[in-house]
Amino acid sequence: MESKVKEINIVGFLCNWCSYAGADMTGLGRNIYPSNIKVIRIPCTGRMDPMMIIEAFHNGADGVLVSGCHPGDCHYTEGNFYWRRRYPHLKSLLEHFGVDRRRFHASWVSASEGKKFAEVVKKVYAEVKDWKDNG
Amino acid sequence: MLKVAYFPGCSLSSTAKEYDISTRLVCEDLEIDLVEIPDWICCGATTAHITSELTAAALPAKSLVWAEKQGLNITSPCSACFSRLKMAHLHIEKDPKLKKEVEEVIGEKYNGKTEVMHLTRILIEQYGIENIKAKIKKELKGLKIACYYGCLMTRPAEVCVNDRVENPMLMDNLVKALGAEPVKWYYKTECCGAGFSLTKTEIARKLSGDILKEAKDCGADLVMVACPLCHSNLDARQPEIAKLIKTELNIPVLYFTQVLGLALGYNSMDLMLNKHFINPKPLLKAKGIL
Amino acid sequence: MARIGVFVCHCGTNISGVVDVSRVAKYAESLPGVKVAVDYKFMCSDPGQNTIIDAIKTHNLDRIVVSACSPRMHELTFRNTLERAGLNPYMVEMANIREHVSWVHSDNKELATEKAMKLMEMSVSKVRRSEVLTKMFAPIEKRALVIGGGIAGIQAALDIAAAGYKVVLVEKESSIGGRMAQLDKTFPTLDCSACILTPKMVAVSQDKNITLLTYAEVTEVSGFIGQFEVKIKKKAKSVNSKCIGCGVCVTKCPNKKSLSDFDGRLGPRKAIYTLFPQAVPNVPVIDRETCTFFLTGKCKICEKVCPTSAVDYTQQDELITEKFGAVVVATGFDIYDHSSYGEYGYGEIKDVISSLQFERLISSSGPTEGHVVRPSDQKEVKNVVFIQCVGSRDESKKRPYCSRVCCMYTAKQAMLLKDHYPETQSYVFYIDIRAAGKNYEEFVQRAQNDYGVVYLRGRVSKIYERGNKLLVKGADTLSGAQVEIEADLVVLANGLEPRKGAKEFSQLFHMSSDQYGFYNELHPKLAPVETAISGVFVAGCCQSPKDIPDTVAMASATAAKVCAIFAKEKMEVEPLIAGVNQLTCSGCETCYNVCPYSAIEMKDKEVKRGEVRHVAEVLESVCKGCGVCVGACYSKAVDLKGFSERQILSQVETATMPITNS
Amino acid sequence: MKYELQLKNIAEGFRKDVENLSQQKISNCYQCGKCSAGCPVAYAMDYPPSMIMRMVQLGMHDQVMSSNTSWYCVSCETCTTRCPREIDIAKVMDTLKIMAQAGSYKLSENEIPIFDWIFLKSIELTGKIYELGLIGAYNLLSLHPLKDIYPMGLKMIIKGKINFIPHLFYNPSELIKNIRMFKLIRKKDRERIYEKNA
Ligand SMILES: Cc1cc2nc3c(=O)[nH]c(=O)nc-3n(C[C@H](O)[C@H](O)[C@H](O)COP(=O)(O)OP(=O)(O)OC[C@H]3O[C@@H](n4cnc5c(N)ncnc54)[C@H](O)[C@@H]3O)c2cc1C
Ligand SMILES: Cc1cc2nc3c(=O)[nH]c(=O)nc-3n(C[C@H](O)[C@H](O)[C@H](O)COP(=O)(O)OP(=O)(O)OC[C@H]3O[C@@H](n4cnc5c(N)ncnc54)[C@H](O)[C@@H]3O)c2cc1C
Ligand code: SF4
Ligand code: SF4
Ligand code: SF4
Ligand code: SF4
Ligand code: SF4
Ligand code: SF4
Ligand code: SF4
Ligand code: SF4
Repeated sequence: MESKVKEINIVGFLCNWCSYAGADMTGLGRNIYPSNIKVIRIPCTGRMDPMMIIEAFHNGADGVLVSGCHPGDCHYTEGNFYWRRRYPHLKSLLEHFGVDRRRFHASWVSASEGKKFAEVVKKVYAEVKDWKDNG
Repeated sequence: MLKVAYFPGCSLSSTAKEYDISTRLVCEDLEIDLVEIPDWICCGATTAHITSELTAAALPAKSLVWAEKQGLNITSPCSACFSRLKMAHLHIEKDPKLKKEVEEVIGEKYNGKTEVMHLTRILIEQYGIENIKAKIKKELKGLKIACYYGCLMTRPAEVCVNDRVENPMLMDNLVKALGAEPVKWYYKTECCGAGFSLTKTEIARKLSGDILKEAKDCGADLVMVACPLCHSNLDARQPEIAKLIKTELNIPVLYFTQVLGLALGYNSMDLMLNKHFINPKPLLKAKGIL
Repeated sequence: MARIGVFVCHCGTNISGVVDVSRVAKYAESLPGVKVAVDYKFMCSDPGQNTIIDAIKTHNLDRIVVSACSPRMHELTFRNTLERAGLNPYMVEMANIREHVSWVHSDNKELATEKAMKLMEMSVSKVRRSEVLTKMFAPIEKRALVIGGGIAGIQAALDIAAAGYKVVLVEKESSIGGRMAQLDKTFPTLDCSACILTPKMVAVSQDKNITLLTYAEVTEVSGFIGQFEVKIKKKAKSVNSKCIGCGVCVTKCPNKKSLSDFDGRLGPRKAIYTLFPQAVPNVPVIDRETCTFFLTGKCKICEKVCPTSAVDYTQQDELITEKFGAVVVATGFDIYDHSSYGEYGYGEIKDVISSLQFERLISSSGPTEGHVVRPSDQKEVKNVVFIQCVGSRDESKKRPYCSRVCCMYTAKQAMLLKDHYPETQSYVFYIDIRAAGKNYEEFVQRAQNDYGVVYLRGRVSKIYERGNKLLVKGADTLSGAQVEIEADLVVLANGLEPRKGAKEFSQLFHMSSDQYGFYNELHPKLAPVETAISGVFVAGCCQSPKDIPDTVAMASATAAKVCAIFAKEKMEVEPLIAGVNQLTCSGCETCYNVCPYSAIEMKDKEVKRGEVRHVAEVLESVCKGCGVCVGACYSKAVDLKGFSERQILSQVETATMPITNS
Repeated sequence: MKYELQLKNIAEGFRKDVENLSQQKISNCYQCGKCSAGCPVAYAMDYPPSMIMRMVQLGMHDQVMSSNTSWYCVSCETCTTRCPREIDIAKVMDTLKIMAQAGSYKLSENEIPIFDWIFLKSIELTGKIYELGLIGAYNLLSLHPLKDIYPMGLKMIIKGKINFIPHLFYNPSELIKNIRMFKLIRKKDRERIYEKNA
């Protein structure tokens, strides 16, 4: 089991202003979560180029999480609206290409929601694991 | 020629026969073709909608469907029937589930193509004030009329098409066109207690009393109505009300079709003015109209 | 080939207590391009930073990775370190192995260490693709434009001028003063509005740094922070600068057909007029739409009586273009037009008046010289009903918001009425009392306790005109009673809404506004006077309903922001911005349309010799580096410095690779 | 104080039931009292309309259902037309009456339901309203045998305003159709209330 747990590889794209800061907050609060996630800092979820996600799966990532400010709270006023609009399309596109829906996630985590970030990672991990274990 | 499906309603075939007669008379005169809906059933009046939403929608729906099949709009002179037909139409349009149920119980489809219009709108708006003016035989000079709209033909705002819900002017404009003077008053749309005439009579008396008093205070010679329920409260109950509030009222209450009929030159018998509890003839004679 | 140094921090035991830092450093050494890797107790301390500087010198490093805490904590620190070592400050990346590793994976040291190694490796691959970025500077035109001459605009202009900068104040009416000039007295102190406003208006006219353009409007705006180019239309006043403000022309003008908007249309206004007696500038204007001469060619009385021959019928509108470094928008508010309330008479009952009309009635400079009389018959009043929340907190009128000042001004008006006419009785219908300000609750209490104003908790259902009285039918929900009041006058507490045309105005600047037309601030809490457009600030009621103290505070805040821009010689701009590769740009305008800051311009440009194409170009001083354009561009022609495609993809690639030797 | 607020009421589903059946968002009511201010019958009601809205919000079904308010509502729609929160209060009153008659909650007024029952029976059997039968039956059942017969009713008869013979369907097959329709409606209504209560 241990080796399998270790194998699970999740790439997280976190926006600098909310979710990355939220993840910092998780640390500050010492909330434990699975270490399988590797975080890449981006300025805003509006920066997300679908290529980056496709590339991640292509390179063998088991799961991808994109997390940003709550809609309406974007540091750049509306960047995350673009992401919110793109996400469902991208999700169904990926599904179409055979990427299981349990592998691709989006969430809204603010800079103060440290606990929530830990919960989100746990949930994503559980879903990816479910996919990996049960297909 | 204007042709429209006619829903007289229960009251017009009994307590308000004069409204029915004067309506048919006036429409004939103006060459408006009223096609009575065969075997129409009661709209459910003040009762169905407080008993079951489905009944309230299904009863009028039968008539709506008939009119739709004929490709006609539908009208009723009775404000209560108008309101029920209109509300049923609106509710069915808004609520797909209700629509399905209604179609099931009446066994027919309803596409919502019919427009429900109160008779005042058919005559005053569709037929047109100017066209009416052209037909006037006798100007109603010197008559001060309080136009009473009541609740059901104006409220809620959705049913009050092309008029102001808080200060409707449709009938006032008609009165002006007929040469009479519409009095400026603010009880036009106050409730007369309509549905409570039989069950909570004391409420109907109070509300109708307030309206009659206000009309009198504002200098009206007569009150003009477009609803049999309003009429029975303001006219038939007027003697009791006068006794109750210890005020001399004696203010005739006429249907708008009767007032229009007078201007078109019809006499008291034609318009069945004798049916009213408060006899309008002395007033009309004094003003030289009869 | 890159020469990279990796520095792994212990953070006391914060990191080293969980992560095997020496293993991380050892792994780093094995990575291509890494010339040196060390671990150290406190990287951010002075000796820690010196370690980096020394390593750069001895190993001739050109880029650095610090494996430590969050970049949000110390990225700037280490950028400065690089600068001190003579390197480009943007050649450092941080791997966050504290907040994202040691503090959250203390349950499994082995896995934590492996993750730390991975994060460090990702940073190494990113920094390998970092480019030298230069700090950017933009020039600043040190002149401010203030639009709107209400108390907000006046205050902003005075504060900026006091700092020694030039200001142009543009007001569309013939005088500054705004709504405050229409008020009689002001809560919560009840000082006379004119008494506190007039000195400020005069100060504006006398300030050498302020150019006052009244009867003028902004018609076009281009450019960006530091370099706005603005077209201003000065409407023809028909009175020139020779005017000494004697007022003879106004007295003698026979044409008083129009109603004075300033007086709430309760009194007449001449064709030549000053807005109010204390107007600044005190120069009348001719309303060409009503002036007899302009309509019929006859009259010219004002010209004849003017002692200085200041009347000039031939004046033309004038369009000027000026440059500004920053803009303050202070266009204020209108009150809600209550003619949509049928139950209150569709605005047609004469003795149902608006709150501003009441201010004019009770003002000694108003149309009745301060006598509160019924507009219908000029009779004095006894019973007065005030109705709050008219056009506010009303979803059915699409005005669900609270207008914030009307509870207060209603209490004020009821008190003033009692002061003037002790025999009057006021009734206030309210839903809630919102008096959240210094001395505000006390003020409303005073109205109730000392002035005997009767407060009834409920909305009025209908106003009936009965004889010469108004029958007001309301409720008091606290007692459950219906209330009927025979009133002589009803005063509505009209809500506040943006000026008519606010939406169109906002488009001049590409400012965003909310669904009601109030201008949006950049951040509701932490950037309340900034807008999404750098260099454009908002003050006063154009942003949301507020009272005078808040308006003035906000105006001064905008002034501080403007001065902060002007205080610099040049503007330093973060170079982490977008850039377009115009050779691959297809000119689709997607980026232009999505950029939240209007930082992209479409240009016809010679991209290759002899090939002119429609391409995008990033305005470097405007771009905030959000990257929305990058995500949107189908041609992959835009990229974001510091978060480039190559950098992020290399991180992705590294993240998904297994650790090579551990 | 007339009653004490039971905390368990707030948690129960009364508000939800009323909201579902009436399709009105009662939690939106902010107690401005405009409905009560304009209601022509409020003076006779146990609680004015706004207070009923509040009591529904708090789930006080016993007080709401045993009050006369909804039964005194004449459906004049004044409240609905003016409510600043766009609640159709008249429809809520209808709903309360429907719920009361469906028996899901305790019933208070007896007069109006009797009237309604006769009224609808009349429509079912004749397609129209048979006034004399209606007045007579109503007076008998509601135990006011002579109410309204004298003087107004008598005069009505003299004036020929009240029919002695009930209206009849011209076409007998319509009568059968009509009775069938009413049966179906009753079945559906039972389903509706059951569904909403479930
Ligand atoms: C009845 C009433 C009573 C009040 N009483 C009080 C009180 O007692 N105490 C208190 O603290 N507050 C009171 N207030 C609130 C107070 O009026 C406002 O807080 C204050 O006036 C807001 O000032 P402002 O400069 O933002 O807007 P405004 O006063 O509206 O000024 C805006 C100015 O911009 C000009 N303008 C608009 N558009 C343009 C354009 N496109 N180009 C050029 N110029 C333009 C306008 O002509 C105007 O001069 C009251 C409000 C009302 C309605
Ligand atoms: C429970 C609660 C919840 C709130 N929630 C919100 C909310 O959701 N949204 C919102 O907008 N607002 C909220 N507020 C209000 C918000 O907290 C205040 O508006 C804001 O914190 C005020 O900031 P301040 O800088 O004025 O004062 P403070 O935060 O009190 O800062 C004053 C500082 O000065 C220091 N200090 C004091 N005296 C001296 C001295 N003599 N010498 C040196 N230093 C000194 C203090 O140590 C302190 O650090 C909330 C307030 C409370 C109480
Ligand atoms: S650089 Fe960061 S991790 Fe290292 S000692 Fe300083 S605060 Fe701690
Ligand atoms: S225009 Fe002439 S008359 Fe008028 S105020 Fe100026 S100086 Fe006086
Ligand atoms: S010319 Fe115009 S402004 Fe001058 S006095 Fe005549 S009407 Fe008045
Ligand atoms: S400030 Fe008072 S009167 Fe104005 S909208 Fe808010 S609650 Fe209503
Ligand atoms: S989106 Fe890309 S291709 Fe289109 S204009 Fe912008 S940079 Fe050019
Ligand atoms: S990075 Fe953001 S601000 Fe800059 S040009 Fe692109 S979209 Fe506009
Ligand atoms: S009018 Fe509407 S919001 Fe006001 S108390 Fe009545 S139901 Fe509630
Ligand atoms: S509909 Fe009913 S509750 Fe509403 S105002 Fe009329 S009588 Fe009152």
